[in-house]
Amino acid sequence: MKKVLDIMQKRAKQLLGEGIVNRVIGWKTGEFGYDQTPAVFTSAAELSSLVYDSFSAPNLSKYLIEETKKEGKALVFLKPCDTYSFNQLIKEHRIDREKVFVIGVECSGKVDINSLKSRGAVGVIGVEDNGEKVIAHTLYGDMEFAKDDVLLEKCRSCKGKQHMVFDELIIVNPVKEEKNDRFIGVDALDAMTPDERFEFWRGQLLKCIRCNACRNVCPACSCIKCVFDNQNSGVASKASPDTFEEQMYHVIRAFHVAGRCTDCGECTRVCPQDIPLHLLNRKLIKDMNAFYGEYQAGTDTDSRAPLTNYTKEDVEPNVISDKGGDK
Amino acid sequence: MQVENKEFKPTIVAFCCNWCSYAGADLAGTGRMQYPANVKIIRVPCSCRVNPTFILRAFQRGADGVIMCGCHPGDCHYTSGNYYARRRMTMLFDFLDYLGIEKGRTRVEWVSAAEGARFASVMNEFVKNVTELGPNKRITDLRCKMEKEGE
Amino acid sequence: MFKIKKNSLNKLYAAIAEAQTLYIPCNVNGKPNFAVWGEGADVDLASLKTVKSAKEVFFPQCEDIVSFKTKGKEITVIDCRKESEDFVVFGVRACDAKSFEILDKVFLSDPVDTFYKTKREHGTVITLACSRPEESCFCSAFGIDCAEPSGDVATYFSGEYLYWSPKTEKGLNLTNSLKNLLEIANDKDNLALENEQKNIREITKKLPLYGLDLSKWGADDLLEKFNSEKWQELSSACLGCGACTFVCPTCQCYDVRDFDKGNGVQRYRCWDSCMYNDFTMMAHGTPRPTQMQRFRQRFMHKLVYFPSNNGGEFSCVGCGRCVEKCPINMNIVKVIKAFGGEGK
Amino acid sequence: MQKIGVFICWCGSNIAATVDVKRVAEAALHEPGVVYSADYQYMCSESGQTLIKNAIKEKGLTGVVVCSCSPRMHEATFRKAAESCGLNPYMVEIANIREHVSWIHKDIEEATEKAVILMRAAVAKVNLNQSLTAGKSDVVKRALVIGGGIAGIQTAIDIADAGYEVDIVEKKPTIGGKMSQLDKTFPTLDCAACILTPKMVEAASHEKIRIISYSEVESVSGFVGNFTARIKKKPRYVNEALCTGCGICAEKCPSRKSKNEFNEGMDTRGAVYIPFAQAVPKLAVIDPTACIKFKTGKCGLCERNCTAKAIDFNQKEQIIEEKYGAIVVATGFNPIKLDGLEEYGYSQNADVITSLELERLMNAAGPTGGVLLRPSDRQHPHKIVFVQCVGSRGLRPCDKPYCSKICCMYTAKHSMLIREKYPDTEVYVFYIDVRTPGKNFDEFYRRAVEQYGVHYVKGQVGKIVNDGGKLIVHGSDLLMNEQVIIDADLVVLAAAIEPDPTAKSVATMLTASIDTNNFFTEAHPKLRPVESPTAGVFLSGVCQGPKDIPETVAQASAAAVKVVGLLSKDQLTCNPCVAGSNELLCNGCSSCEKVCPYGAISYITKEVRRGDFRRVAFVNEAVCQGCGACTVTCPSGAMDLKGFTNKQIMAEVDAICK
Amino acid sequence: MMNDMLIPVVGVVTDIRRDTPDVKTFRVVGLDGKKCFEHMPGQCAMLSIPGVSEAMFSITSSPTNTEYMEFSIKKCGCLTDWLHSIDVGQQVTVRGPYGNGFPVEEDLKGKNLIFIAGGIGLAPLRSVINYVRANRSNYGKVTIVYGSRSMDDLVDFEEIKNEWANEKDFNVHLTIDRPQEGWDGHVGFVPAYVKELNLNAADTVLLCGPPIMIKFTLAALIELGFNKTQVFTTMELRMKCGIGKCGRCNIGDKYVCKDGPVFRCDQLDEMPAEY
Repeated sequence: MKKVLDIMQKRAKQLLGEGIVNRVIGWKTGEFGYDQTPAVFTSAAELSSLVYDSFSAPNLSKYLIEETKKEGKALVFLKPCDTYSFNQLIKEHRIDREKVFVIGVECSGKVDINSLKSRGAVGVIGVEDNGEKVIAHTLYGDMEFAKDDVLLEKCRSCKGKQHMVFDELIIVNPVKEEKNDRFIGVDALDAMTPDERFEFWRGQLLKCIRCNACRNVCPACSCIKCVFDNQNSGVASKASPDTFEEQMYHVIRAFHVAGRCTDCGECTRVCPQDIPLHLLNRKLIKDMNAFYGEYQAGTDTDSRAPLTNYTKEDVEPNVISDKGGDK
Repeated sequence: MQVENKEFKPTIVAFCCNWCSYAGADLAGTGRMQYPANVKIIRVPCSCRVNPTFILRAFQRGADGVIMCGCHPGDCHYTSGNYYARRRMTMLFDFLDYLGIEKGRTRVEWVSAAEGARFASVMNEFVKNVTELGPNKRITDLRCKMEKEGE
Repeated sequence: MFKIKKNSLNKLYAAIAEAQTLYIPCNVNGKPNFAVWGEGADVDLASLKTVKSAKEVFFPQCEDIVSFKTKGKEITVIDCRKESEDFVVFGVRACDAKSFEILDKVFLSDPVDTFYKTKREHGTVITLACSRPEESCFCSAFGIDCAEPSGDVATYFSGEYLYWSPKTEKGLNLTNSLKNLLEIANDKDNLALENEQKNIREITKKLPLYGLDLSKWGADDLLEKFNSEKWQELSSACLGCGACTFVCPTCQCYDVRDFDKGNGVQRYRCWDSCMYNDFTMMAHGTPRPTQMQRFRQRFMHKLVYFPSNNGGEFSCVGCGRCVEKCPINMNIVKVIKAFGGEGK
Repeated sequence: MQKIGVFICWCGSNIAATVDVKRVAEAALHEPGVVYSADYQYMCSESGQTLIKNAIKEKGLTGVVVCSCSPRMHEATFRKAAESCGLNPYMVEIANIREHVSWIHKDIEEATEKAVILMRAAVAKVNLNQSLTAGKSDVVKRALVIGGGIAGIQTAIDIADAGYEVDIVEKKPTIGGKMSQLDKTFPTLDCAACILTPKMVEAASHEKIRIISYSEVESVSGFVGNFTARIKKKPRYVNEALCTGCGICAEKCPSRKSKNEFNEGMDTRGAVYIPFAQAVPKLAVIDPTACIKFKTGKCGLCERNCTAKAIDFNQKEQIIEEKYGAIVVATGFNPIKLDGLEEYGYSQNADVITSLELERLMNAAGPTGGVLLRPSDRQHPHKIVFVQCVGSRGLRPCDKPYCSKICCMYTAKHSMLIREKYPDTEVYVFYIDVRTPGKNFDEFYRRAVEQYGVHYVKGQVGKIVNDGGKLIVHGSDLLMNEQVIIDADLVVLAAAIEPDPTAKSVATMLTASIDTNNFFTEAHPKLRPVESPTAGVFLSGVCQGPKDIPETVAQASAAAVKVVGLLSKDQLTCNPCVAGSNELLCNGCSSCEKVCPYGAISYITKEVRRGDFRRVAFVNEAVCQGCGACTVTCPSGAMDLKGFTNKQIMAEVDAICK
Repeated sequence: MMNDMLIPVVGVVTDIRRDTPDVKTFRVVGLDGKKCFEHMPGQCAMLSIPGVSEAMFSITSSPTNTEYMEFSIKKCGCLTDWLHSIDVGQQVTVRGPYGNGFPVEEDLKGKNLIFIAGGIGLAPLRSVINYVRANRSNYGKVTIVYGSRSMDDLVDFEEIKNEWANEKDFNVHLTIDRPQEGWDGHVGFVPAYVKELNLNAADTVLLCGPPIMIKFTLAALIELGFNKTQVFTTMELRMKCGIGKCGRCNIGDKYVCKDGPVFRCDQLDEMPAEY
């Protein structure tokens, strides 16, 4: 990882120096060794605080909406999963591709600090990742975890190690593709009875505090004004005076991003209440794949998404209401 | 409990496209074909005008069932509207089911302008099914519900 | 000073809950949050911080204010306020306890907010000293001693026991009603507890944010800070979400909204966030159109405006929730430091 | 806030008998925005409309709700009334309390309650209505007629006579359609060719008419007044400009095995042929599936013999793109295939023929030169059985549920002609009912029975068995209540007629609707019988439903009048209920463009706020038809549909659910 | 339970007057026919139609009017659109009074007063002007400079012409932006007019109007030798709760709804430029 960072810094300085780009978008170190902040670097000196390690989870694609409105070209570092979001934003004309220099960086999965904490690592003041193990240095002693156990949800269901779009790649140690079934969670819920599902979701959604972090971090939620903020939309709401508001918010949000969601997993990562929001979006992805053929948003910039498309032979909606199971 | 069920008259919102289903409903009227008064029809130009939000809104405000009717696939006045509607509603219904909402509360039927009798029978059946499901408790806004019951 | 065996705590909760509502941190669907205690509740006093702070007990995220009925041109105002019933909030950490004092300055100053007031009057606060402070904690910067929390009753874990120390009349009344469950602590207990507290204070000094310097902040240099160029860089990654605001124990901004129930209008207030782009939106536009301005507002309010109006007191208690919950790890600590408030 | 007037119609007793109209009127006054309500016996009547108009003027109404019959019935009426006194017509909404309430509910309490709710929903909507002004679009002064049968020809001639350009697109090499195959026409018995061919020639020679034969419409885009059609012209392999129609090629063609379509396959033609003597355009056409040159590369006899040098084996398919203001569908009909109707043994017995085949057998230009000879042995038949309603009025899947309308009359014609020409022939007609409603029709039929002694047997045929050249017809005589067995020489089946198979694809192309039998649907079955519900698309002839020739011609002329009425306008008023994008909200993400069936949405870069240039959606209001597909696909809610806005529909939902 | 400032009372609109094409003045009394509450000149009240919205408006009538309160409201948003469509007899909800008001009993007493208003900016000043008229002996000379886009946009034109202009020691100067038929008065923008009028730099100024007009008028006044401490202005901004708690209307550490809306112009300099 250290080597990758060295190359990243070197290359960024070079591109800045040559005037090919006038700023760099990357991750910046924080207070505790795991709290990185996306940042814009404009000079070689500033780049010394650029960081790339097991905690560089934030997807930088969405920042490019604003960045490409500015003068000059920006260098951005994108992990494989981030490139899907990038493509999708290009497709929706939200990013000016000409103004971005994309460097794809290798990724072997990012570590979830909350996972460390929930496994007892209280008072973390530093973390080491040797590829297999993650060692947390805490105020109350060191703790060691298998890396696979403490990966972010989005990394446990990684879409692949290939970058969908890039101008350059920085790959020191090619990461092995590992097969995983990202629909296991959805399947498990599908297998439940409606009553169980209802209990599950009510429990989860009741936690929602409507902080809008999921929406604001979501690269698909790039609306200039969200319907929930628009007093004229008829659905504007801010908090949850009733459980219905949560259902409404999350259902509508899932629908608005349906066919556009690349399953980047940022929503689940940022939720302060750990609501498994990816299970909502992934359900729609699973359904679209099943009903209308495999589709992965963000693999390209010109395909037609399932909900803006049709065939004459599509399944009827009543397959749902008529399908087995009670109610 | 049983007495309560007998009394229960569900609120049903029906979205009907102007060209086929609304005309089909008119034909049901012309033919004096009875169906329960619980069904209230909202006219939309095409089934593709029906935003999933409208359906959620109906449930929020206390609807117990929502049915959407449009032209038969292939017969859309606007060529393709009902094909899009079909995909949207399939996704919505499965999603609501995924959240544990009773799937019997939502339905799509294609009713042509000539199918007055079918319109009536579809409505009869839908109302019957929703009545059996009982009041909508899972996807409704308690504030509206309390207001209704308070009367 | 009283004490009760840890394994008898359920009896204590039950006894409190018998007479009044008991709010206590529980594990609810995987996350610690204050919840109403009931038989079988998964009480979680081990987690240091609930996701939402204890403020929601006094200042709920949503609260009905008044309702209206309209008929033709007529309007009827229905005051749906009720005197709060007595309740207890247990397990409040020192930082959250301090936040109540800050909220009091807002809501109990003239004109009094009656919704808040009635809950404050009827609520008994039982605090809990921290045993294992975490890296995000910086309450000491605000003079808070996490080993010695305020409240109507302060409690402390040590060894097999929870120690119980009533601090106010309200606290004494509650203690009296629980007499049969509480033992009186002896000198040995007191010594053990003092040692425990000493330990905790030692740990506090090792915290990475210990010694966070706030001397550069306060009512002075308002315009200089306001006009600083640093805000732009600090806010550049801010998503404009309200995670920090909604987990914050001292944020108290609210919105007033009307909900049309069909046959009447319910006016309610709900938490709002100055980080939201529609926060100050009016018919004519907004005076804070950029995220930088909104970001600046939040921190200027906590660290400058509030002290300016409240005798130098900051509107932050160093609980560190925002430090943990910010999706992009930008937080008040980084802001404080950026303006010269270096740590140790 | 609006000032709304609510008007409740009794519709005589249609509504008032089941809905307590007074109570609805009373309840209306409690709704927000309602300042006036009234009930009246017939709101649609002159005095009812006056009531509304006066209220608009006197109460200063800004919105009107009429609780009455379906908006499909009188919405236009009430909107016009409102407009006449200065209120924007789109401030009027209808609550349908007849078709959706009084006619389907019996309980007064229940019906009244529902009527109140529907009124409330309409009021809620009107509260959010906004005045809408229709845009204008230019009219292309040219019409397209799809189908060149008598219907298409008549429509085209009438339109052209009014001074507008018309294109007839005919899929066959010649125009003329089914009528050109007929021998004589009922009830006057004049020869079909004699009355049709002058029309065909008139069409061909009309300076305003262009006949695009041997072609099919491939796609249609656009909208009323401004359609664009792509017409695929199949290769004839004969240069139209050079061919003189002399017919030498057809004579010389060595391939002789192709079935002659014009004679219903009862004789053969060459691979290069002219469909029939009076074909228009009179041009040869090469059938590449039969042509030896195409199959083997050798031959070319025709090419060598053509003095005009018109043969062109390299001709390619051609696409003609043309703009039209109006389109007339005249795709006509076909007799149904009889393979499924096994009891008649049509496919097994050469001497079981259809009526259309009989027409050819009796026609002087037919395979037998006009002498009635049965196909199997070319002998004169002495006993002929006609069977009616073959495939019509049936309930089986292979049957059509409707009456084909023309069979009773042409069978009377056939039997009469046969008896006239061959008095030694016995003619039996099996029928279910004889339907003769038409001028001189019943007289005609009675002549067949009384004057010509045709045996009409009320009953059906159960089975036809070939017994050594004789066709044993097993039937029943319902009047005598007995089984009838007739040993016939020839059996003629009055096959049901069905719309041409192209009807379905044409309907899809035009977004016009068809019914379950594939007949085109009228905009209104009684009041707008020659218009399709799709603006600018008109119906002519049997494509709309079974018709005889006079009816077809009448409808053809009626359709022409509608077209002329349309083309006489320089501009059309567009539907104002179109989509519109709120630039302040639009992300320019292109979702809406993808689902628009009309290509009405494009993107422009615009300075939305000062210094803020953005890509935003732009709706061409003349092209938008107002379906609303875009509104749902728009995540930011920027796209909305005028007249059916998100807020309006949600207000209706709220009103219904509260 | 004690009253809560968030809970409004019902008022009835008893009169609606159209002042300009987009300004109407509404007269509001309580259900008992009396004023809903007492106020000071320059204070505001929250008006609301439940289900539509609630917003802050300055009270344009003078506290000395014992019968009713008046609000001059410009049509500019959801609630104001609604208010402009109502008829007499419509009930609204009212709560207040909010804000500090003009210091009529302190700083303004005994002074010569100059009122400078642009457009709808006259609304809050009208309350003070009529208060001064009612307590005429407490104040010195009064100069009123009022400008609008056009003749039709002059709010309370009849009252100005018929009452204020005839008041003793009242000087009324009206101006409109562009020449107009039927207007024989001054034409030009307010800041320029202020300079032309050569106002006495010893007097106290009450200034209200659109931000751009305030900015230039203030500059003009300073040019004439006025000190910012002599100029009071009012800003009705983004108020929601009206009681300094909801956190919306602060400019720096000042809350418009509590510390304002009336500020002395020198105070504004100490506040961040975020309004």
